[in-house]
Amino acid sequence: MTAFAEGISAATVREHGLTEDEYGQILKRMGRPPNYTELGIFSVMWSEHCSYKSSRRWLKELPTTGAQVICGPGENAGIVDIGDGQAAVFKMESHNHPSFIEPYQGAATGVGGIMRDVFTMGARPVANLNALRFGDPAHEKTRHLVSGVVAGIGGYGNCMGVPTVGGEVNFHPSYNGNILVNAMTVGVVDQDKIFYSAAKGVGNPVVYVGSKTGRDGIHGATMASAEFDDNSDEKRPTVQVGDPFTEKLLLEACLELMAGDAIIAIQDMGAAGLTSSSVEMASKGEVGIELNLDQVPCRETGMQPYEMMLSESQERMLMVLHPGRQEAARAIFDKWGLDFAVIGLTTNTGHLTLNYQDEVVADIPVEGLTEDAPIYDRPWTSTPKPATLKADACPPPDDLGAALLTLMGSPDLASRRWIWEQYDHSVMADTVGGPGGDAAIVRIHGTNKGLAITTDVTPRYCQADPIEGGRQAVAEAWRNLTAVGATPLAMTDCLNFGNPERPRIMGQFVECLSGMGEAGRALDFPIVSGNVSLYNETNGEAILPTPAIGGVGVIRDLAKRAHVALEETGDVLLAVGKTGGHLGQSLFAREIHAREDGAPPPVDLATERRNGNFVRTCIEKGMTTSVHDISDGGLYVAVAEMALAGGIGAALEAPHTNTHGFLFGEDQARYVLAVRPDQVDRILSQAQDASVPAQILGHVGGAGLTVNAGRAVSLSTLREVHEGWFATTLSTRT
Amino acid sequence: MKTCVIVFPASNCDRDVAVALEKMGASPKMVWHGETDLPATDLIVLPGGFSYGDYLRSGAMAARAPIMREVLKRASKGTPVLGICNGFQILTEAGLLPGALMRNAGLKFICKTVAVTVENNETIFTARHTQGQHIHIPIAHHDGNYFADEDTLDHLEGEGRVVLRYDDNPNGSARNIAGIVNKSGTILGMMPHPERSIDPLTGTCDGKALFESLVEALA
Amino acid sequence: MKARIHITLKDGVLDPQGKAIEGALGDLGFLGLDAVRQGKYLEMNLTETDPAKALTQVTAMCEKLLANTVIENYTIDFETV
Amino acid sequence: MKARIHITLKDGVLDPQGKAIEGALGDLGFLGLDAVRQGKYLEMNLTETDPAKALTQVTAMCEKLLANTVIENYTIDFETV
Ligand SMILES: Nc1ncnc2c1ncn2[C@@H]1O[C@H](COP(=O)(O)OP(=O)(O)O)[C@@H](O)[C@H]1O
Ligand SMILES: [Mg+2]
Repeated sequence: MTAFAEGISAATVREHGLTEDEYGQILKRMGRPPNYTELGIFSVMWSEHCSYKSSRRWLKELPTTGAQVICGPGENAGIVDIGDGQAAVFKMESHNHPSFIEPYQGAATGVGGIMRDVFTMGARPVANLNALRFGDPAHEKTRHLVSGVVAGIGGYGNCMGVPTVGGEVNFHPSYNGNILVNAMTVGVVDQDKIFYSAAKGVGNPVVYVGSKTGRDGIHGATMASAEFDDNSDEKRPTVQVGDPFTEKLLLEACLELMAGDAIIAIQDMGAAGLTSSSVEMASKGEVGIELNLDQVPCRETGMQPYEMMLSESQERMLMVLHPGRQEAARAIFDKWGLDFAVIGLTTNTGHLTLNYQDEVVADIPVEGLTEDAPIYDRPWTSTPKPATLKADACPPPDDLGAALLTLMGSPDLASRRWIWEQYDHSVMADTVGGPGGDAAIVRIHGTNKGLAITTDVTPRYCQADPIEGGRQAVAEAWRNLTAVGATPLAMTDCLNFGNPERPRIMGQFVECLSGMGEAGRALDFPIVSGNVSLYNETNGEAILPTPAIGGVGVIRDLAKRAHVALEETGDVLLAVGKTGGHLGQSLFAREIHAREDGAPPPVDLATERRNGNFVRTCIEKGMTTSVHDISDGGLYVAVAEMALAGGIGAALEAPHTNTHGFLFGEDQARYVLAVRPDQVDRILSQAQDASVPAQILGHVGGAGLTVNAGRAVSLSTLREVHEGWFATTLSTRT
Repeated sequence: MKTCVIVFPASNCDRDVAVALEKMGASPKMVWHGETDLPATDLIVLPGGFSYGDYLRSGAMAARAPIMREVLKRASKGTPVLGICNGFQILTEAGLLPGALMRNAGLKFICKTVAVTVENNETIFTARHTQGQHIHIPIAHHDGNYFADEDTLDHLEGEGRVVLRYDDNPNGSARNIAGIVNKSGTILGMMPHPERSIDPLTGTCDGKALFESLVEALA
Repeated sequence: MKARIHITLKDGVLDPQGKAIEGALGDLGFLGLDAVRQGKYLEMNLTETDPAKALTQVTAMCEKLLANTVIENYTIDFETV
Repeated sequence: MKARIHITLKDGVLDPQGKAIEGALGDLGFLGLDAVRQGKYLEMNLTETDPAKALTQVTAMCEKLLANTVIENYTIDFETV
C-alpha cells in the first residue's frame, strides 16, 4: 500500500509524470509522503528535461575534454579557450514544444533562454544561431509556424542587439506535428571573469533578480518531456510570453554587477525556474538553501508555493552573493529598473527548505532531487543497415540543368534570405560573415580574431543509418568551420528524438551518439555543452532523429579567411576530396526520383580530417579565398551557390559516364575551391604530397553554368528559382 | 570634437556608434537617459536600438526620458543632433523632426544593405558626399516607414530637407525618404546605420563619410 | 455595418508592453494608476447586414487570424453606420 | 476606476497593419469587408474616483505619451469597478 499526503492520490502522481516506481523512491528518500509542493518539485527535477534520465548514461560516453576546454558539460554553457586570455561560451537549447503551441512566443522565449545561459556565465552574447525543422511545406500549419517562429526569433534577438548570424532550416513531413526550434548563443568572456553556479558558504544571501514571477508555463519542463496527442491544445495556457526589453536590461545589469566581485554563484531560471536554479546551485556547492517565499516578487496575487517554485516566468536570475554586498548589488538593479529581492540563505543542512507565511512548506534533501533522480538504461534496438541504393534506382535526368534548377528551388536548398533578412545580423558591427556562408564569422570585438560558428545535421542520413548520420553531423559542422578558414574548437549539441521508451527510437539515440562521439574524438572536436529533447512524437509518429550540432572555431587572423563567393573570371575550380557519385539518401534521389531510401554516404573520419586540414592550410597560406564545402545536393549545387554569391558563372568538366552521380552525389569530406590560375599547380602538388585527392573541375566565368560545354543554366534563372521559393511558398501577409 | 551618445534602456547600437566616433577621432561620452544634464558637446547622438523594447510606439518612451529635456534645449541652441534608426524615431516622437515612422509596409523586420541616394550634400552631415551619390549602407528596422502629410512632405522637399532617399523603397516610406533634417539643418534623422558601414571587414564603408563630414564641420 | 473588435491578453499572461507603459507613466509623474494592459483594437466595415451572421463571420475571423487564442481573448461588437 | 483608452490612426494616415490584415482575411476567403483599421486599446486602474479629474489626468497621459497626436486620435471612457 503506497502512502500519500493529504489531497494527493495515485492519479496526482501520474499527472505529475512520475511512475509508481519513481514515487516509491521518493517515499524512501523522504521517509514520508511528499506534500503537493514537494511532489511538484520532484516531478520537475525528475522530468526527462531536467534529469536526463533516459539519456545520461549515453551522454557520459561523449568526448568532452581537450586542451582548449575550460568548462565542459555540467554548467549553464560550455567554455573554450580562444587565446589572449579570452574564452568563447556557448550552448544550444531546444524550445520545440512551446514553439509548436505558440510559434512566436515559443521561439522568442527559446532565444531568451539560451542567451541567459550564456550571460549567466559572465559572457556577453555576440552571436545567435538557430536550427529549425518544419513539416511538409504544404501542410496546413507549416506557413503559420514558419512565419511565427522566424518572427519570434527576430523579435527577441533583434531587440537584444545580438546579431543572428546563421542557422539551418529543413522541411520534412515527420515534423508536421513536432517542429524543432533549437537556438544557440555564443558569448565572449575574459577568462578571469567567468562565473559558475556552485553556491558556497553558509548564511550567504540568495538573491532573486529580473522580472516578477507569474503563473507562466507551470509544468513546462514536464510538458517538454511528454508526447503530444490531439488534446495538446488544452495545455495552451502554459505558454510564456517573452520580454526582450527586460532581458536586455537584465543582461546589462548582470554584466555590470559581474565587473565587481559581489557574486559567489549565479544561475538563470530556465525550465523549472526557481526550483531547478536553487537546487542546482545547492547541489553543485554541496550546501543547503532555505528560501522565504514571501519575499519572491510575484506578478499576481495569491500565488502559492507550488506555483512560485514551478513557474517558468522568463527573464529571471538567482544569485548567491558575498555577505554584505546586497545593497551595492541592489543599487545596480534599481538603476536598470529590475526587481531585486533577497529571498533566502545558504545553509549547512543539505536541504532545500521553503518557508511561506511562517510555515515550512517543503523540506527536501537536495541530493534526493539530483543524485537520486532515476537513470534508465532503456532497451534499444539497432537500426538495420540499409542496402546501398542501386545505380539504376537513380537514372540520369533528361536534363542536368533542369535537375539543378529543381534542386536549387526545392525547400531544403532554396535561399533562406527570406528568413535571415528578418534577423538583425549586423548589429554590434562585428559580423564579418553573416548568414548565407558555410559558417558565420564574428570578429572578437576590438581584435583581429574571429569566431566561426555553424549548426548542422542531416536528419535523413540519421534516420537511414544513425551511426553514419551521427558522424556526418559532426563532420559537416567541422567542415563548415574549416571552409571559412577556422580551426574547429568544440561543439554543442541539441539532441532531438522521439519517444525513448520505444526501443527503436532509443536505438536511434544510442547510435547517433556513438557516431557523434567517434567523430568528435577523431576530429579533436569535443562536446562542451548541449541539450536533449525527447518525446518529439505525435500520435506515435516520431520525428527524424535530429542531433543538431553547433560548432565553434577560431580564426586567429581575419585576413586569412574564405567565403563562398566566386571572385574572378578565369579562376580555376578545384574539387578537394574524392567524388564517387554516392546517390543514396541524396537530395537528387529525393527531389528528382522521389526516393528516400538507400544508405547515406559513408564518413571516413581520417579522410575528413586530412582533407579539411589541407583546405585550411590553403586558406592560411593565402592560396584561396573562395571555398565551399560540398554537402546537400552535391557538387553542382555547391558550385551554383558559389556562382550566385559571386554573380559569376562557371564552366564545369565532368566525366561522361555517371555524370549525374558526379554532379549530384553527396560523398563526404569534399570542398570546392576557386583559385587563381597560377596557384593551381602548387595546390595540386601539395595535395598529392598530403595524400589528398584534388582535381580540376572547370573555370570561373560567364553568365551561367555549363557542364561539358552543354546548354547553360543562366544565373538569373537560377537566382529566380533559388530566391523565389520562400517568398512564394511561405510568405503570409501577417 | 566632443560628442555625447545618449543611452536609453535597450539602446543597442550605442557601442557601435561610439566605436565609429572614436575611430574618427571624436571621443564620445556615454550619457544615461536618466541624467538631467549634458556635458559640453559639439554633437549629440541618439543611437539605434529598441529603447523601452519599442513598446507602445518606437521611440515614444525614450522621447520623454529625463535627458531629452536637455537634448531639446541644446538642439534649440543649435547643437547638432544625429538620430540613427531608433534615434530617428525618437527625434520624430520628440517633435524635433516632423512626421512619424510607422511599421514597415511588408510588416516584417528588414536587415539588409540598401542603396541610398544623397539628395543634399550641403549639410554638416553629408558634405563629404557628392550630390546625387549612391551609397550602400545597412538598414535594420521594423518601423522605418516614414509618414508625414502631403504638405509637410512638400515642404521637406522644397527646402532640400530630404537628405537621403532609398533607391529601391524597402519599407513603404513616403517619397522613398530615408533621412531628413530640420529647418536649420542641424538635426538629422536617418534609418540606415552609418556606424555599421565604416569597415571593409564587416561590409561597406559608405557610412564613413557622414562621420568625416561631421568631424570636418564641427572640429 | 461596422465591426469593432477588442483583443486583449488573457488574465495572467505577461504584458510586457503594459508593464513598460506603466513604468513610463510613473517616470512622467503620473501617480495613482496600475494594472496597465495593452490590447489591440480593430475596426472594419462589413457588407453583411444581419447581426447574427455578421457575428458568426467576425468570430471566425478572430479564431482563424485576428486573435492568438492561446494567449488572447477577444470581444466583438457592432455599430450600425 | 478603470480607464479604457482607444488610440486609432487619423483618417488619411496609412495603416500598413490594417491593410495587411485586410489582405490576409481576403486570402482566407472572408468576403464583404473593407476599411480594416488597427488601433490600440489600453486599460488601467486609477485610484482617482472623481470622473472629471480622472478625465483630465488620462487626457494628459494621452497627450504626453500614449498617443502620437501627429498621426493618432484617442478616446477615453471609464468603467466604475
Ligand atoms: N546532449 C548533451 N551533450 C552534452 N552535454 C549536455 C547535453 N545535454 C545536456 N548537456 C549538459 O547538461 C547540463 C544541463 O543541461 P540543461 O538542463 O539543458 O541546462 P539548463 O538548465 O542551463 O537549461 C548542461 O551543462 C548541458 O550543457
Ligand atoms: Mg541554464
